[in-house]
Amino acid sequence: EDKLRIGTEGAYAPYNFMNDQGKLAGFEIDLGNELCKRTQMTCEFVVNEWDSIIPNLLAGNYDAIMAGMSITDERKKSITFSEEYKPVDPSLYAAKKDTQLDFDKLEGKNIGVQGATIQATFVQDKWAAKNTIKAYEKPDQSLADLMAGTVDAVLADGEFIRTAVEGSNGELVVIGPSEMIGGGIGIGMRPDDAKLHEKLNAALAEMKKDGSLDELIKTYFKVGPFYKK
Amino acid sequence: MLEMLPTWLIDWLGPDGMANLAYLTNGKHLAWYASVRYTLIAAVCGAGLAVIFGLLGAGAKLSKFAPLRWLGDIYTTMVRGVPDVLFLLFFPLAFEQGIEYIMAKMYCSPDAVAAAGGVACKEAQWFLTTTEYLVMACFSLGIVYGAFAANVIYGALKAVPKGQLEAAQAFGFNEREVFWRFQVRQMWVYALPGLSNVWLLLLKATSLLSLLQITDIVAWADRLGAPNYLPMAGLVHPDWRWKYYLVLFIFYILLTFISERFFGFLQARASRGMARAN
Amino acid sequence: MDTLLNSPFIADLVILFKPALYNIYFLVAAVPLGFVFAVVLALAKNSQSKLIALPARTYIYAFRGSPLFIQFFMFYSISLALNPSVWKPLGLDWLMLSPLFIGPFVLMLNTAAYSAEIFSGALQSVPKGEIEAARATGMSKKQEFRTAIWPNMLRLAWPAYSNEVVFLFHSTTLVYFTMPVINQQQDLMNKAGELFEKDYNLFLHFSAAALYFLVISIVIFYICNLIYKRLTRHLNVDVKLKIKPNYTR
Amino acid sequence: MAAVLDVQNIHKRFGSLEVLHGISLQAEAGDVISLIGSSGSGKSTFLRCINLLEMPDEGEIQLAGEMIKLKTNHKGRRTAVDPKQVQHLRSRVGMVFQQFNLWAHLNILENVMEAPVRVQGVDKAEARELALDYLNKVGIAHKADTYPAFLSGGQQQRVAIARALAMRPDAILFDEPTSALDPELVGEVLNVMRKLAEEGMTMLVVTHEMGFARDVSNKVIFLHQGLIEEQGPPSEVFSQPKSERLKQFLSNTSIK
Amino acid sequence: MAAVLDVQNIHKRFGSLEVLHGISLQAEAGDVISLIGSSGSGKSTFLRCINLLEMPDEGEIQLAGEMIKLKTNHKGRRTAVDPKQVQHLRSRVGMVFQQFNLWAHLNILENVMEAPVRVQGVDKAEARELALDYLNKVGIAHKADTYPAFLSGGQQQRVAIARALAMRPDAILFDEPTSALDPELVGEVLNVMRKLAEEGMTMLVVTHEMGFARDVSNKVIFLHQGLIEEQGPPSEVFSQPKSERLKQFLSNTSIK
Ligand SMILES: Nc1ncnc2c1ncn2[C@@H]1O[C@H](COP(=O)(O)OP(=O)(O)OP(=O)(O)O)[C@@H](O)[C@H]1O
Ligand SMILES: Nc1ncnc2c1ncn2[C@@H]1O[C@H](COP(=O)(O)OP(=O)(O)OP(=O)(O)O)[C@@H](O)[C@H]1O
Ligand SMILES: [Mg+2]
Ligand SMILES: [Mg+2]
Repeated sequence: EDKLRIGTEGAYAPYNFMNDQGKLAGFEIDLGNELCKRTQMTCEFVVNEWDSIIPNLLAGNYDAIMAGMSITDERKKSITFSEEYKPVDPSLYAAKKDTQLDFDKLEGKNIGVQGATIQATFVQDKWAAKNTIKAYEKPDQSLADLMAGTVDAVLADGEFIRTAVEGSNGELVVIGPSEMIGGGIGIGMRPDDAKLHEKLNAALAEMKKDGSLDELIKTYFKVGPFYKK
Repeated sequence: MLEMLPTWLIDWLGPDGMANLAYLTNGKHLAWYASVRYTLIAAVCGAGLAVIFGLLGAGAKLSKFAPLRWLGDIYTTMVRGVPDVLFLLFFPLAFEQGIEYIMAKMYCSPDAVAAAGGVACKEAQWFLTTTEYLVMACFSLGIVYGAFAANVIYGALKAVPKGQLEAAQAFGFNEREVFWRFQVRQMWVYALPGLSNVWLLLLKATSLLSLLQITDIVAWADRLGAPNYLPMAGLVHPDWRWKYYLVLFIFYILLTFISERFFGFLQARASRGMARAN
Repeated sequence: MDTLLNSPFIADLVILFKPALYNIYFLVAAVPLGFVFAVVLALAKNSQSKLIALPARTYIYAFRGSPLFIQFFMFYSISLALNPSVWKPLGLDWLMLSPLFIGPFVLMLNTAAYSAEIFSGALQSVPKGEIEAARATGMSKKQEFRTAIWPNMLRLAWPAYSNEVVFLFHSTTLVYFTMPVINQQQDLMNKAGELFEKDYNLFLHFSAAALYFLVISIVIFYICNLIYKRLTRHLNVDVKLKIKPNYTR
Repeated sequence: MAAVLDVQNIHKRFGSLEVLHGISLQAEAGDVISLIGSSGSGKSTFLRCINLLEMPDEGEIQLAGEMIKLKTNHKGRRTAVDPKQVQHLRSRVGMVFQQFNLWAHLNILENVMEAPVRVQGVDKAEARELALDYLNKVGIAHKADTYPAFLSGGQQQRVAIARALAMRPDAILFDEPTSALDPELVGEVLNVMRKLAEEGMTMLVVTHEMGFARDVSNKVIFLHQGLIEEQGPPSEVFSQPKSERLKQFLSNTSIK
Repeated sequence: MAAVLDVQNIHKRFGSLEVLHGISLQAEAGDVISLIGSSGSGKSTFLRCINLLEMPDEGEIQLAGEMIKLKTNHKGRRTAVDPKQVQHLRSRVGMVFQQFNLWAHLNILENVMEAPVRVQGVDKAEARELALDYLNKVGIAHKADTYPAFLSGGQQQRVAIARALAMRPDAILFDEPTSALDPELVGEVLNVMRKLAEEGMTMLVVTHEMGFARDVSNKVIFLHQGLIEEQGPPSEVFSQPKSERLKQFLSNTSIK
């Protein structure tokens, strides 16, 4: 009966992406639909640019964000998060095969990242002093530039990187350390939306308990991590 | 769906051709082709509004009432010093904020506003879909290019020979009739070349729709061309964006070409009888 | 005074100062080469030989007939596609994919087309008598150009060209709508957008950016007007440039 | 007999330049009055004051016994008390311009129908018939569908006369109706005017065609520097000019 | 004595219109030849063919014994075998135009210096001195710093003559040098030309000034429809014209 509008990006496989039918698909789409079913709401996904995904939530163009968004203190200043629906997964670097990068003393390299993400903040702090940081509007663009060789490495969410490496036919490899950043991925909501907050948390807890969330994670992420061992 | 094609065509295309055809007609591509409507709607509605704003602006510039004249001058001058892109982004946002501000005044208690962190409370929030964004894009284009059009129309109104208007006056037409039935009617011939330029300008500005949250041809081209590494998400391919942008590049050149033809035709129509006989 | 300095508007102006330099850089980097290329294109367009005129015409039509926004996207993605096979082996990748290069480069290609149209119009209105007088004294084509064509063409084209430069400056806003932001390199629109996304104060940030554009536009125009005064000092009339929107991207 | 048109003491200034210094004129029904004078003497201005295309700074205008009410507004400008009355006056007085001023976007027939239909509210079909009648009268009905730009100057001027006639005016003002015409086209327009005069139309004609002034009009007025220097029947004015200025003016002008 | 300029059998067509049907002319050093004829007879075209501003379709041009080599290109157009030779010819033959055609952005002095410096490679200081000499000769040295737009037509034409002289040409061609001038300015230019003639400059003058043609030139050529209809010393041509056409032409022209 109630309507739930969910903002997403549609360019962050396997979390959310456009399939060949031109439809939104991915882990978060399935999860969102399941949550709606359990809370007796009708779901509607709204595609929005990453840049303005939080402003548009606050402006009321949708009620929730499910876009692979990590829970951070910085973001908590403007929005609230549900309980996480995907455990912390370390961020990974991808590079082209045969790339030699010494992550102990990285210097003069180009590092690509999507703008306004936790990875962007992290890379800025850790590498900006001696390296060049390129911030992209869309995660796809960072991969395109990586393949074309304009950046030496891209830092992004672990699963996003694994998917790309797997699909790249050996062109890309995972490289360097895993970076433990962020606090898992949660649903972003407006701070005043306490009722929705409660409902979604309850549904999430239920899904964690009955293992259906792990099922979904397995479908899209294979290697986990999972909530039940 | 492709099975419905005649067999000779299937044979002629061969398996590779059929695969390409299948790729080019998948849902994502069809959505891309369909998104051309946003571009065309924005261009046509924007142009219509631009002409209306242009007439209003030119009217204001011609007004006997000084403040109105200043308003007209400011309006027509604004696009000369500040980029059109800035206005194109500004107006929809301002419009949305304006409406929400008014609605917040009407529906929100001060507590609710405070709770929402200074922005409008839930009741006042305005849900924008592509339709609303498109309407606002039309208005933005209309306002910005209306300023250009106002300059053109102002010049054209002044280019109408005074004798034509005096003759109308001398026959007892009142001021309003003289303006609308003679000055405005004859203005078009002088305005068309300039308006044609404004139209081409506006047409090219429709490429900016994606900046206004509209999934237009540019946004789709970017998505289609972006590299994909997930078989679940469809054909796995590297970065193909330049091909899609090349298509857009040609698309706009064709639109320009057609527009020029069309305006040539209009000009010939409008100046029928008004051309010099020799 | 203190409150004025602390006002958010002034704070914005301070923040936006560096980004404004990027817009200015894009303009300054694009204009000189664009000017030279435009003159070449204009001469080619007016050439007797079809073989030379046709490519020039096509180029001008294509660049004037399509949006600059698309041109940016297209050239960036083409350059990207060429990187593995061309730029990288040549060791040019740091240059060919930098917005600081591609930005002015595409702007240059674009302004060349628009300016060429202006110059070619001016070329056609160069007083024929002056050209014949040069020819009649035995000047070669090159000398004829120098003595009779160039000065006249420049003077005739200048008012429209000045407008073109102002509108080119406005077009620099599109660079970072289409290309990645490297380190802290941001232009006015990009920075204003970022500021807006922090506090949604549209009027504050956008008008601060608009003020920069306005002031710089006026300065550009002032400089163009000084040049125009000089270009027309031999005329028996007093002239002044007028900002008027012309056929732009 | 009451005057169709009674104009008293018209003064007109453009800025500091006083162009008309007080001119009066009465025209009775059927009068054909020629206004002559050298260039800049104020002939056009006077004519334009009569149907208020220029607002006279002083003076009174009365048409068919109806006085046009003028007032001075707060800026010191002369304006009409009632714009409707001015429009009505104008619809009662036809005007033919030197530059024809046919409406370029309307064809010949539409040019003639426009004012009767829109201003006088004549029924369209009726206006059409009327228009064709008048076009016939000036000998140009066969061009009814043509746009003005495709006609010669003489043809255009004849249409302009038909346009004025179609309003069935009390009087028609002509401002040098033939001076924009090539010499070989002047005759056709003068002939039409001559015919009108014979039919009893009240006409005020500014002209440089002394032959026409002498043969057709029953009164000639010689303007000089914004004043009437001399007036009378053409026989007197042309054969026994009294003032030096008129003598000089006539000596510079060949009467064909 | 060899001719400075020897032009043989010049033909010129514009599209299908044949403007010159074969014109020949020899000028010896010191000759002053006037070309007269009605408008459209081809005078300007002939003059422009001599220094190849128009390419003749047939015919030969020889300057100081040097033959200009022309060929027909694959498109059937006449062009120079060696563009350098054409430029050299032009630098040896001065030209003065009806519309002066001074370079508007250069001041008077620069106008006169430009060609010697750029074409003949004369040293700048030397060219300057020379230019001032010639400006003096045409009586306009005091305006050396002025731009052409600030001079009267007569002054501009005198500068144009100085500009031609500064190349120290073998001959100067004049194309109606006074017809764009107000009548009161014609004299000053003709006087300069008269002086040049007296000093022995070889001149070819297209002119409508019959007085000048009669008094100053030693030969007059009458062109009619692209052909030389009559030629000879001015005394003969003007007092005993043989052809009907010349008689008619002269009767329409007042000799001052
Ligand atoms: N709108 C105007 N503003 C200022 N001065 C004007 C205006 N109209 C006319 N004049 C001046 O008024 C004087 C009379 O002009 P008017 O046109 O009435 O002369 P005219 O007798 O019709 O001459 P013509 O035979 O040349 O038509 C002239 O000196 C003219 O310059
Ligand atoms: N570039 C051209 N193209 C076509 N026709 C031309 C061209 N130049 C001249 N003509 C034609 O050639 C004929 C001769 O022209 P020319 O200018 O030589 O006459 P002219 O004797 O100098 O006359 P005028 O005394 O009027 O200057 C004219 O009929 C003219 O129309
Ligand atoms: Mg007049
Ligand atoms: Mg000539």
